[in-house]
Amino acid sequence: MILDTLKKDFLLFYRNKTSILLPLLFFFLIVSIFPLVLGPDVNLLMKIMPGIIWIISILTTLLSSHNFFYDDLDSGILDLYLTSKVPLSSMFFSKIISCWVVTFVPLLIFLPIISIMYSLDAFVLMILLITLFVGTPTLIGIGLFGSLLIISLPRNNILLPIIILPFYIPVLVFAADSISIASSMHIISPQLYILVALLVLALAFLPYLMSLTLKITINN
Amino acid sequence: MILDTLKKDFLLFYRNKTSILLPLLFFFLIVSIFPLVLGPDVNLLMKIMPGIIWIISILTTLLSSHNFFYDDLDSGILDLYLTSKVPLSSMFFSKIISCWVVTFVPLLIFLPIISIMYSLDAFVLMILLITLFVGTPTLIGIGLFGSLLIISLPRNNILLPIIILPFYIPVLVFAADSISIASSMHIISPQLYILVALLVLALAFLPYLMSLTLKITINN
Amino acid sequence: MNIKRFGNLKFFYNSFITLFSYLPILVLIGFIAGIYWSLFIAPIDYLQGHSYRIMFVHVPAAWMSLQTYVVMAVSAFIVLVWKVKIMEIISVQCAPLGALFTFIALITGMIWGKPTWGTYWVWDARLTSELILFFLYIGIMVLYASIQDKRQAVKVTSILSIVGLINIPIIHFSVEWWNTLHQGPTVTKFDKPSAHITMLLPLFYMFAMYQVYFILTIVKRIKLGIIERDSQSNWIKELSK
Amino acid sequence: MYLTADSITCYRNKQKVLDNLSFTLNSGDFMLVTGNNGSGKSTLLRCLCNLCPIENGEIRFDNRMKSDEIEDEFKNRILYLGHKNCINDDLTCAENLKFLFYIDCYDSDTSKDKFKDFDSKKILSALGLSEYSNRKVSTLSEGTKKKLSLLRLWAPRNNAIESNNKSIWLLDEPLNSLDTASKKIILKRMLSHTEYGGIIVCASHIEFPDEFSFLITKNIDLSK
Amino acid sequence: MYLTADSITCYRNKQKVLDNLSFTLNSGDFMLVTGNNGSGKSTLLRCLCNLCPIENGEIRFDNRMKSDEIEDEFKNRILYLGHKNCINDDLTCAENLKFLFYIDCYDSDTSKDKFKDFDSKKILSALGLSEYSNRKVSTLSEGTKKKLSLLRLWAPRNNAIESNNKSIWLLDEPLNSLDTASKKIILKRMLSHTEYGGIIVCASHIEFPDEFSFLITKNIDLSK
Ligand code: HEM
Ligand SMILES: Nc1ncnc2c1ncn2[C@@H]1O[C@H](COP(=O)(O)OP(=O)(O)OP(=O)(O)O)[C@@H](O)[C@H]1O
Ligand SMILES: Nc1ncnc2c1ncn2[C@@H]1O[C@H](COP(=O)(O)OP(=O)(O)OP(=O)(O)O)[C@@H](O)[C@H]1O
Ligand SMILES: [Mg+2]
Ligand SMILES: [Mg+2]
Repeated sequence: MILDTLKKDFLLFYRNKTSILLPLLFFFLIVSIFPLVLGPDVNLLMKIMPGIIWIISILTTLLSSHNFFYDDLDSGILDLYLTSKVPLSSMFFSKIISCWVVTFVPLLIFLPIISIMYSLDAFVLMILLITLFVGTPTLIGIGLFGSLLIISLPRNNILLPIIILPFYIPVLVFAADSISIASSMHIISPQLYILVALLVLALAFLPYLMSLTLKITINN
Repeated sequence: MILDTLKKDFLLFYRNKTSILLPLLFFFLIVSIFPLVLGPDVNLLMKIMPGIIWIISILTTLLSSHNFFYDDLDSGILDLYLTSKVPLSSMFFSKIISCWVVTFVPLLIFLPIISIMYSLDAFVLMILLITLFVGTPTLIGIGLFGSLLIISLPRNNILLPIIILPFYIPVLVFAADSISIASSMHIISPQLYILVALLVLALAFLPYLMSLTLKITINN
Repeated sequence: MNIKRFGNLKFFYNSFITLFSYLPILVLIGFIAGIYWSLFIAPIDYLQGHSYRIMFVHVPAAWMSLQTYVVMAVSAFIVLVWKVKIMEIISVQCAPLGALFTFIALITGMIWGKPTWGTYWVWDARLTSELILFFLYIGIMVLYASIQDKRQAVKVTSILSIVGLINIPIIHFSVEWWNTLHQGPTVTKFDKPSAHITMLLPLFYMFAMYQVYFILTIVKRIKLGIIERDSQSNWIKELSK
Repeated sequence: MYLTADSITCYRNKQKVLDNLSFTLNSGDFMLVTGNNGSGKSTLLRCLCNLCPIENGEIRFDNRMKSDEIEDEFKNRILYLGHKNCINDDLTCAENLKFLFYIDCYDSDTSKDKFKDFDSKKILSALGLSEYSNRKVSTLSEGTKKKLSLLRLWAPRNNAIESNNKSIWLLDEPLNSLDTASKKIILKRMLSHTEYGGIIVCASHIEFPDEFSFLITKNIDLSK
Repeated sequence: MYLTADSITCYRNKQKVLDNLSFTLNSGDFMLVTGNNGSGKSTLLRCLCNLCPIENGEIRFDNRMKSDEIEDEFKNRILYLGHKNCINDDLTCAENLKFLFYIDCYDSDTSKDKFKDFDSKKILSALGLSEYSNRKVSTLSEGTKKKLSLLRLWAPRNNAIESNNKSIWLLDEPLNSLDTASKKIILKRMLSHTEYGGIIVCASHIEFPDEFSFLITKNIDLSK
């Protein structure tokens, strides 16, 4: 089941080959905007860079998840899911995965290259990568969950962020913590494990919650 | 003409009263995320706050403009505009205005309150407000222009930012400059006038370019 | 107007293409000569030693990166206003070339930056804005690539590139506006160039070579463009048989 | 007043859809466009209101060739109702109607007065939608939405009956998902429009009830 | 096998739409649901495949009341085609078909094999869409899209003809914007479905051609 849905989603994303590089470009652009605004002071940039990268990840998540289900709703595919026997939870699980892969995997691969421009310390970079790798799926999960919650409301681009940003805080805090600890005393902090725990929780329960939400919101 | 379209757009935005406060909330949330990520160091925050606020404004613009015309396209209203005698330029002009008012005016009003939390210097705050007031309409204009450029393409949330972010740079650069100059030597810098010039240019030509784009993209 | 369009295409094809067909070899030779000149003949810089020699690659590339954009925007304007077919092809083909030049400028600049500034990259205005220019080119290319109907794609990208013209002066004057790490106008101050003539000559020679390369590739692309666009018009058919 | 299509040819993604098609419509004419799915009915309508570029051939209006000068006049004359029914799901019926009428009746000089004098209640009641006046469109049934969009035929300046603007109607399957009663009303409306000298080009898969079949004065079949 | 609706009542935003409605459908029955716009046809269909909650009354299936235990069996039995035609504009016809069939034929255990054995070419040709196989849906005509969505009636496990799953069809205005030829094909398909003992509940505003009118065994009119 999961694999099949994945296949279809990827098909959609990669219909035009360029779209694989888009998240990267986007990331690059935003990253290069910060120095323009905050001034070229390298130490400052180096200091706040990991944080910035995390903020950008959140932004990316918001952008790619906030109208994720609208097409499926308008074309009646959500109804289709409800009337068919496909296990909704695993369907949503695969949606989370596909959305994550498409949005973040290219980024995680190329991040080391970008970080050269900010002369990041290798260890910090590693920790940053780990936190991103563990944290971003949670972000995507929450994002999609939120976009499903508000799907029956009048379209409003700002509503979703407001609903889900509070849920991003924990992930952010722990990620930021483990990074700052890493950069200060070069150790892998317990916060990292909490991030992993959050991830497990998200992937375990969010799909089920989403299937519930779907049943509730569509039945009217 | 302009006024009437404005009326309809506002009607749409304010159909659910809450939406007036949403951009504000959104702004508050993001602003309060930064300290979490960058650490509570007040001086640092004070230093980068104006820049951050500008970044957030860009973020907000992206969110609120990136699927601005999709509904009109799907419901055939864009066709309607093309076949009717309404002057397209002024129509788009009013769209830019309405989108800006809804997104940024509440923010500009409440910004002073927020800035207390970051103990911003009064003069800097004033300059910041001015730059925002002059700069954000340009951002919105470019955003809507971009979202019209890609309207005939398969929906893709990251494409728009990639195309239009480079055009945000001038605005950003000059805004950031005039702020930093203001904070360093407490004078109103010439960059501010350049911002004004950009605004005039945008409001003068973008609506026309948009009408051109519409004709090109829909005629197929 | 249909007739006129393919008419001037045909004229263009017959005259220019044949004229340009033998140039590539010359250009190659020219570049080699230029490299030799700048590496071995040109005098050593008393400040930067040999590392400055990368200037002969960097500066022209940087100039071209800006010039190409201007060319693209202008031809785009002509496309929208006078609907000249040839210009469509030019405005489309400028983007990848410009991206290439920008890329060269970036890379060589970074290499040059290591000895002079001690780091590959600093976030000063010019460097950043050049980076942005790179993204600008990419964005235009992406947009063109992702629109299926190419006739429409040309027009749309034209509009975009015209709007983008606003960035060019910013990149150019960034060094004057913000006194940055990056070199100010050393060459382009024609009243009293602050670089020695023996360095300027090879520089301008390389610049000329870049120009020739630019024109040449454009023309080649136009040739291909004409063939694939008007492939159904009968004079091409005659040509092909 | 008459509309001429002179051997128009139209391509859609590289396929020839309309192959030099010619016809002339005089005032009072009702042309029914038939043909199986994908034969080019909607394309024809879109060409006529130049939403779709024609490769060659031309569309004349009182024998003046379409050109930028008289484009505005074209827009004055032509009312296009496509497959999509230009209504916004988040607005109420009355609001949608107000917006639609505003756009249709817009005229650089006289817009105001022309636009003021209509009461949405009366118009809505024309298709029995008055009860829905303040309902959000998203909560309407399929056919009700269609009806709402069809109310544009009642806009003050959209018909030969009250004014001589928009006297050329291009209707793309107007009867879809309407119940029998509403179908009748729409057909009546068309009838009186043509009686007042309007022109109608209508694409439809639904054959008209016999009492209205006399409406059809011309019929072109696009099926290949 | 039979389906019973026992005095079901359904509210939609506080209005009573279905007022205790009762009927029984045995295998082979074809129930035509008529009624003017907004009378509750679509609502009825959505209630039957519980996309829409019923206030009181109950829907029984072989006299077993609907409950969570046998919900999966319900889903096994019922095929719902609503107003919206579940296709994605950015995919090609073949891809959409593959997806639709995958969903329809999904079965926790036997999905794979069941799903493997169909060739999209053959299915597409059933409604003459084979030429469109690799066209993006966004470039199709209105009716062609509708046809594509109707191809679900040909899915291997969606009909009484090849299997006894999905033997209850709920069709909401299936004939809309189809040309005459396609209408016939669809009606034929329905006919054979009922002949093999399937049940069809069909809401429609288009009266069937006479040679098919015998199809209709039951008819309920919801108009008030
Ligand atoms: C990645 C790093 C660099 C980038 C992106 C870059 C970009 C540029 C650009 C865009 C120009 C053209 C300016 C114009 O014509 O308006 C330029 C010119 C120039 N660059 Fe760089 N540059 C970089 C590094 C360097 C370095 C390290 C040096 C030497 C210290 C250098 C020396 C020059 C000189 C001498 C010019 C000619 C100035 C003039 O007369 O216009 N650049 N560079
Ligand atoms: N999503 C919805 N939310 C609230 N009310 C709705 C919704 N959809 C329909 N209704 C209301 O339910 C009633 C019946 O709607 P329904 O769609 O069943 O009518 P219908 O018979 O299908 O009409 P049509 O022939 O136009 O399809 C209508 O009064 C409508 O206003
Ligand atoms: N947006 C589009 N882009 C490209 N091709 C299109 C587009 N819309 C339609 N076509 C093609 O043009 C042809 C005619 O389409 P058109 O919509 O005019 O048919 P139609 O007669 O309206 O069919 P229907 O009765 O289903 O509405 C079809 O082959 C279709 O594939
Ligand atoms: Mg059609
Ligand atoms: Mg219905």
